Amino acid sequence: MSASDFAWLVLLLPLAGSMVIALGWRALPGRTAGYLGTASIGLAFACSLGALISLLGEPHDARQIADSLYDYASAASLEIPLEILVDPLSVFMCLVVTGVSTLIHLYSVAYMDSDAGYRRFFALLNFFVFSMLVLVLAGNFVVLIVGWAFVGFASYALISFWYRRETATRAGMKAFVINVVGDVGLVIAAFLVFRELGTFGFLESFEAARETFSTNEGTVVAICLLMLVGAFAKSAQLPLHTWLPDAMEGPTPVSALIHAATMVTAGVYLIARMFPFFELAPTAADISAFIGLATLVVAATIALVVTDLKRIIAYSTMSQIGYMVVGVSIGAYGAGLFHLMTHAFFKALLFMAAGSVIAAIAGRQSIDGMSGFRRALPLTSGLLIVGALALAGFPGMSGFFSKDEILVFAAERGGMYWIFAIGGYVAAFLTAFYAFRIGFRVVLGEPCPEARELERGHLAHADPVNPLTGEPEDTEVGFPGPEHHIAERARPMAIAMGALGLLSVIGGALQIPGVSAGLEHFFEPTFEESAFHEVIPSSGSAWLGLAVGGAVAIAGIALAYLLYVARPGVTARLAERLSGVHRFLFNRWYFDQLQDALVYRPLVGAGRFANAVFERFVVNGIVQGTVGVVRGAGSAVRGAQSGFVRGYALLLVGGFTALGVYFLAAAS
Amino acid sequence: MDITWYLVLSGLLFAIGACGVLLRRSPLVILLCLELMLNAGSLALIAFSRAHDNQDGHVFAIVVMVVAACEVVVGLGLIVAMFRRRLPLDVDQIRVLRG
Amino acid sequence: MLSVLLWAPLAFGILCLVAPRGAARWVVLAGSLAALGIAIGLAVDFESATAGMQHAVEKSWISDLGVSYSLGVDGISVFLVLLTALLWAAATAFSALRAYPLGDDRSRFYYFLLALAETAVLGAFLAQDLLLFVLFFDLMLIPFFFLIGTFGGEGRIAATTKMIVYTLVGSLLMLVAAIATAILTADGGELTFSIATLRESPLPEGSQEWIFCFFAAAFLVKMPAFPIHGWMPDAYRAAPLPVLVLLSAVLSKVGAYGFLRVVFPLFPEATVTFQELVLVIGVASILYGSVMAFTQTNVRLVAGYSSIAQLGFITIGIFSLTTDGADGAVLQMVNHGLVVAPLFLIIAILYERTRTEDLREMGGLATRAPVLAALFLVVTMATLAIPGSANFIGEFYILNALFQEKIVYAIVAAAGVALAAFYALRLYQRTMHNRLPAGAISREIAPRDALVIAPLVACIVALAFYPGLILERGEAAVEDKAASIRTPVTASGPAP
Amino acid sequence: MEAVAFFAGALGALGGAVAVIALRNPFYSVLALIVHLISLAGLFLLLHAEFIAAAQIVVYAGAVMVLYLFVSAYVGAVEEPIWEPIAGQRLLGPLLALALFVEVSIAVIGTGLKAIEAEGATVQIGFGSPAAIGELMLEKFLIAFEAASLLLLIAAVGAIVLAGRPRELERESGPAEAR
Amino acid sequence: MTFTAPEIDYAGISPIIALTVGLVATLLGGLVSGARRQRIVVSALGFATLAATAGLCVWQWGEQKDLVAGALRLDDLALAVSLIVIACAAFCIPLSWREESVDRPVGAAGHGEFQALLICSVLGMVLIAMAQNLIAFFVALELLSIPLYVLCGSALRRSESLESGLKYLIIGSLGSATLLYGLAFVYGASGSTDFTAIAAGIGGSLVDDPLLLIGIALAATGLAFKLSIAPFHQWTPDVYQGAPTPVTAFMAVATKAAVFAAVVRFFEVALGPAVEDWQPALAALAAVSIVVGNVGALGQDSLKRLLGYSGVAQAGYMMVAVVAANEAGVSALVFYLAAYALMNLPAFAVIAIRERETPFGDDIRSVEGLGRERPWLAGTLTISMLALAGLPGTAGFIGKLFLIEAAVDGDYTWLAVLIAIGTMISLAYYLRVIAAVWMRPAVEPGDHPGAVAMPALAGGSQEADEAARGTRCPLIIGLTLLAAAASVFFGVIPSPLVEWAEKAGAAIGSLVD
Repeated sequence: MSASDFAWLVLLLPLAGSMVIALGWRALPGRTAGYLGTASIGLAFACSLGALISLLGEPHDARQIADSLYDYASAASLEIPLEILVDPLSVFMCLVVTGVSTLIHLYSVAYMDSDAGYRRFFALLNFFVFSMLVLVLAGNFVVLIVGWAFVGFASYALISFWYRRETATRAGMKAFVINVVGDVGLVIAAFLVFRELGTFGFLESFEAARETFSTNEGTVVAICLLMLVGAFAKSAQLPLHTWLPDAMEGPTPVSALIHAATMVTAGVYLIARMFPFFELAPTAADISAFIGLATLVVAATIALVVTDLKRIIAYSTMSQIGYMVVGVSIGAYGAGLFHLMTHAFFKALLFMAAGSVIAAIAGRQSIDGMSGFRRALPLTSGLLIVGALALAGFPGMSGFFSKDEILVFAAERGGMYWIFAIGGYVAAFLTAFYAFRIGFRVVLGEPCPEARELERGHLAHADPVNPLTGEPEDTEVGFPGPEHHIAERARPMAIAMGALGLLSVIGGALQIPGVSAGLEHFFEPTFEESAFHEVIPSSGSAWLGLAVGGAVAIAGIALAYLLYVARPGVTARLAERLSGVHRFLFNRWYFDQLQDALVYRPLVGAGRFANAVFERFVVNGIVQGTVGVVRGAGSAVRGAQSGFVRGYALLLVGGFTALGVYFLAAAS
Repeated sequence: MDITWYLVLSGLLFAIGACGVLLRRSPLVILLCLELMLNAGSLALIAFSRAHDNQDGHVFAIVVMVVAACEVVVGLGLIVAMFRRRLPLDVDQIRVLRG
Repeated sequence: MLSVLLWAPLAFGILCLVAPRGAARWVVLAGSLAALGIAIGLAVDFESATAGMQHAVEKSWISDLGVSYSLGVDGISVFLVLLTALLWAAATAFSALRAYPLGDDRSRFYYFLLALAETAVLGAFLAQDLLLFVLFFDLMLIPFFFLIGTFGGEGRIAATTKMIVYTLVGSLLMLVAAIATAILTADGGELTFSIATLRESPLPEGSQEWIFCFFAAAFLVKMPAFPIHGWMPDAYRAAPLPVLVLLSAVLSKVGAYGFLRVVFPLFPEATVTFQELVLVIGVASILYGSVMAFTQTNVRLVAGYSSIAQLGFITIGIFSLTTDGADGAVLQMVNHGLVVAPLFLIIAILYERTRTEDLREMGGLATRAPVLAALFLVVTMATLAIPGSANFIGEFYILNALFQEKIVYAIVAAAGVALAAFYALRLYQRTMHNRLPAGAISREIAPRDALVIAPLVACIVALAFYPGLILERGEAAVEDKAASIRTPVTASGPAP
Repeated sequence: MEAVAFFAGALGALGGAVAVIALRNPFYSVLALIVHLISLAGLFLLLHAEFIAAAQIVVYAGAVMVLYLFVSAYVGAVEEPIWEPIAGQRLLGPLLALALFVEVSIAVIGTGLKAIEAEGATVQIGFGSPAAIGELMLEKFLIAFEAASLLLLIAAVGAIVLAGRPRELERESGPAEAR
Repeated sequence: MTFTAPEIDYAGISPIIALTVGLVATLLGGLVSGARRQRIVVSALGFATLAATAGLCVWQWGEQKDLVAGALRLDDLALAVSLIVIACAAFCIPLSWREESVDRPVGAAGHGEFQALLICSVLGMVLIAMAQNLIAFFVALELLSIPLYVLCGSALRRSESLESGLKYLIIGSLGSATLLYGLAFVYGASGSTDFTAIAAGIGGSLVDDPLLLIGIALAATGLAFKLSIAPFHQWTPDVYQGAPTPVTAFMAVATKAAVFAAVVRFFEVALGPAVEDWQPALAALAAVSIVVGNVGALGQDSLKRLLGYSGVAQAGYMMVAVVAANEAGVSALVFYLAAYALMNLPAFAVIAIRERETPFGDDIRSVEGLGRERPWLAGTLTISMLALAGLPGTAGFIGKLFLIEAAVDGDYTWLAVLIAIGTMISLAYYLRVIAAVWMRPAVEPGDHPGAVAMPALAGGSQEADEAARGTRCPLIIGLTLLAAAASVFFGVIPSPLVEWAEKAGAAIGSLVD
């Protein structure tokens, strides 16, 4: 079987899984749906491996295979086949996506158990994986956009999975609309590409682009910026990031899969995939790099003060993606994607652990109430720490290598790119700090009541409330229902978390400066055209960078230890000392308010205006005015119809006098 | 005596008749005024036939005379009927139908 | 063949007038199904290569006026005919299965009118003679006047009168314009209304322009396009939902169709002259419709204004004056029909559950009705033209074409896409999601309704997998029309 | 000589006409009309229309006017009120009549038709004589003639329909019906 | 002195003779005693007369000849119009039946007089359709008008009827006086009374002579009045409303038909050379009456009044055909006249029936809920309203088609547009009637306090109405349905009627161009 056949299988399996679960929803008892979904994704992972192997079997320069199934929508001057592109990049993405997804599915099998919408959940989750694979395997813009929108839809459906929650539905709406804005950007980019290059195919357009465009030509910059709109909307980069924290309304596995591991990194993938355009438009690339940096820092600062456990992790996701965006924008494709992978591992792990903790504490999510779970949840606690270490970039952990590789690359390019290196290290410090803000507060300290109960072997229950607003929940919503699960007791969850823990520890081994460069080498067929292909930091400077990174990480952790373990209470005093800063950060830099004021309100206002003024006065005015005129004429005529016969005679005589005048005028 | 004179005279009579129709309110008198107008017409006819030495006009005049008589008869019939129905003999007060 | 298709519904309709009251609705349903069968047949043995008419019928009707009874289908009309037949079958079935009109002893009248309307609309799509087209175009209003006025809701009489007068404003001027076209073209010679013949010798630009205006007025009002949609809100509020399905899904298309069928071939210069104007109207319709749609609280009006926006897309697609755009527009006509029909049927179902049509008083209906929710969700996604749906491909073609021609309009119009996402989702969430208000009950969709809606949704999904089906068949005919714009036959008519 | 006769006749005709519309009592108006008719007959004579003149006197001033007198006597001579219910009628009526007259005169005077400038064509003997008219009626205008006679018949029928059968109507018309 | 009788083509004037004989016969038939017997006898005679005349007209169809020393012209136009007129009369006789028997004093039903008058009017119409001599023209006009004056006033019990009669008489006489004066001037200018001779007389030299032009102006006024063309229309609504419904029906259709034929002959044959002069004037009149008629009909509650105004508008439409002054115009006119008969008569019939069934007289309330109560009547009323509105599927649509075609052909496109606009306005009131029929519940007299006070126009006195409540005269209903069906039939398959009209048009066309 050729790589492309495997690829088609990879696409088919999740779709089949989702369809089977969706259509057979009534027929599937208990956890069947869950295992079915997991199995289909697992098989997809296997097929991805198959694709990988057969791709490696190919000669080095034949590792970009475009294959189309049928003419999807070709007519007139448009050529739009249903086309996939199998190359190292897409296969790599497939592996990451399917791999992580499998584990998360496994986790969900137990975690979502007892939820009213169990089957719906897995149908959607499988559909998401399918869409994500369409996205990464797409061989032309149209297919890409289709996948792009499908993941958006899946994410919407899963965010508002508990659709009886006002907050959830609103969050879903927000996510979807912002994503559509991204889609539009991408669509217009596609139009522009077609206008200039006359094709929608990736490889063809890359070819044509190199011939057509000169560096930094206006058009190509425009194309890239439009693509960035799409990329940033998906990857929650400034200023289109506001939907991501709200997306935490979804069930924790969803947050883990979609809003940490896979979908949100689509933007990174896009930039990497479109590198020929971006390298032709350095301006656009730099802009995107700077935005990445900004997001990186801003998100990190917000993560320092937010108290909702899942939202802290969400902001950390944003900032980690910031790293990747910087990476792929400055040309460190290998590094960026490497970080994408490792991040997928440890961020998924963190979310899972968080889910376990939240389950243990009866659905509350604020970290204020959490402390001292080390004895109650040994496994969860341990893995939580592992994830935190990886996130912080503790030496030896996966995050350690991947993150620093990006920064070193930046330093290597020198010039203004130093900024990214420095900014990156600063953010790394913050990262380490908030990572352990979570870690220490949840694990160490005096056990909270729920923890104590759990130590006595009894899982805490509470009336279900909306963790955000605190208003009571009608249990129809489902999870958190009366039954909920923690890693310690549900084997599938434990397995999944264990596997991810392991990966977060050893994942870095793929690419250790001087030791191994598997990834770089593997990506070559895709990126060999790249101008930065040759830019490879010497292992010396690389190790230097790693040292710095390690030091920063340890410093951050140490500070966290100081503030949360050694001297608790300092933070509170800090908060009120710097209350202004604190409020600013706590309100997430007022981005939501800004969007609200700049976009939403004006539109609604316009609508109201149109409804109240325009519709009434102009649209109906046209009608009413005409009717009025006609009516007026009518009443005039009826008024003249006075009933006086002599009046009629008068009009008659007047009439023919007038006629006579006319005729005499005509005569002369 | 030029024919023009006769024609101007008939025009004047016609105008007077019309004026009467417009001003008078007793149906009886209105009928009289209509007679005036018709007579103006026959005067014109006769004058023209004189001018053209063509006697069609005369026949026409006779026909007009007949017509006038008929209108009078019918009109008077109506007036009598109205009188019997106790309707006011004033065209201005007969205006149930209007609007 | 075509004559059978055209007259079958009416024949059954007349039959139903004499049928026993109970049977009437089944008779008409049978008629519409028969028509559907024939229409499918047409679509199946359609040769996509040729631009010309297929299954053409040609008879002299009013010889003295040169009016002929000539029918035919080409790539533009074949799927619209199919759509018409399909949706009529759906609406009739929907009514028949729930014995609509409820508690009214005039059901015969209702179904007869449905049948008459179907014949009229099919006629408009099949007619290849200008006057015949105009005739059917006007004729189709009569049954709708009665349907809305007799079986409608609040303020139905005023609404229906308003609709008829408003829409006839255009149509009657169009009648004059049509006759003028023929006479000016004939120039004392043999009078004919055959579109094909008239096309040979187009009018001088001067007379083309005013005639174009009359036709455009008729079509734009029918769509309706901003700002001449004054009749729409009232009519939509008052109309019975099965009727509204047809009104919104099919009748609106006749206008857009007219541009392709009549205006392009006959008045090419004028079309070019007025392109910008119509584009502005189209884009305005998109934005205005969208913005209105997400402030409305009446479910029907949300759908109604969204239709205005959709028709705006179709308009700009046609008036990109390119094959791509027009082809996309043809696809989009079918899509919009397929989407809006189930939408209104679902609204009817929602109304049964909540006894209200006010979004603010709805919600939570998905709880006990997963199937209904799923169907509705698919429809919603298609409405907002999510990529992967045929609607997306339609808009993609349209916008792409316009982007190549008039980039500014394309970008402004693209904003409409984002807005669509907002109002469509809003409609879905406000009805299906959030908490169930007191008094409303969440019930699963009844089999009899599913029987009607599911097939329509199936069509949407199927088309999503292969929109090329329509695009490829439409291409030849559309290309032919667009060509007449690009290289118009040099005017040889008399000066006006 | 002829001029004198003309002006006399014209004066009579005009006077009669003015009197018809000026006198407030219908009865007198009728009498005025008779004067008018007779003087008109005189003018007809001047135009060589003996037969018409005779008919005018006999039929019109004779029969028809008598009918008038009877009716006006029957319904009683009601003086009509002075006030004018229709705004502007008093003003516009005469004005329009004047305009009418002006138009006609313009037409008559402005015409290029030579025939009416002069005395008129010299007419042969028997012009306008009963014989000549009778001949015309029986030959060229036979249809008109027959129709006219039919007209008289039907007018009589109409008069009967409207004014016939007094008693029943008298009995039937109650105050309720009279509005 | 020598007297040579004119040679007379008896075949040609046979329709006229038939009518004359019939007229006398019916008059005598009126002497039969006993309301019922009398009605049967008289009606039989009346129908016989009309049938015979129609037969003779059909027999003469296709002939083209001058009759009686050129006073009359027998051609297809005349015959076509005569047929329309006769059909109307035949339609109105049964409609009139109950009318007379109640409105006349008990024991002496006036069917004889009524139908004699009717037939006399028909005779006048036939004559005027043929007349091609000023004198015949004038006398024919009177022959058709004077009986109508009487008929309008004939419902002696109702002051409205008398009022309408008086108004019609006064304005009518004023109109005919004007016409006469105009004809006198035309005669004076051209020196002849024969149409053809007039045409010859004014040919070229006199075309813009003030004498002639004033003549035309006055004559046009007189005729426009008969056709109820605005601004000479004001008598129309009042008379239509006041007159007994059968009379109104007859007047509305037949008068228009006959006088339009006369107008065509007079203007296009006699005044053909002066076409440049009168075309714009008539166009203006047409425009005015289209507008006035349509706006006037808005918001009328009396159906007869509404139809009166609509008649004004329709006359405007037809005038457009005259303005076009071409063969197409004439045939369009004839077609439209036929269609007009088909769509107006059923409407009046339904009104008459409802007048007798409801206490609302001809008020729009009388037809509310008709759709449920009597679907077939409702259907006919609906069809005729749609036809009058000129919606497709009815003869009205085809008729408008021809009118517009003629207008555009005669370079009067703006009039065509005006027709379209007028039609839009007219929908407002036609549809109002339809809405009342189908979309409103029936009104119980109790619901409306005004109902009893409301005069039962043309329906005779209250108790008489009570007596006649629910009349189901099969003949009337049959004819009504027939007419409605015909107007649909000719809307779908117009060809027969079209060819018929084409012939009539050709008759004039041969003279005009």
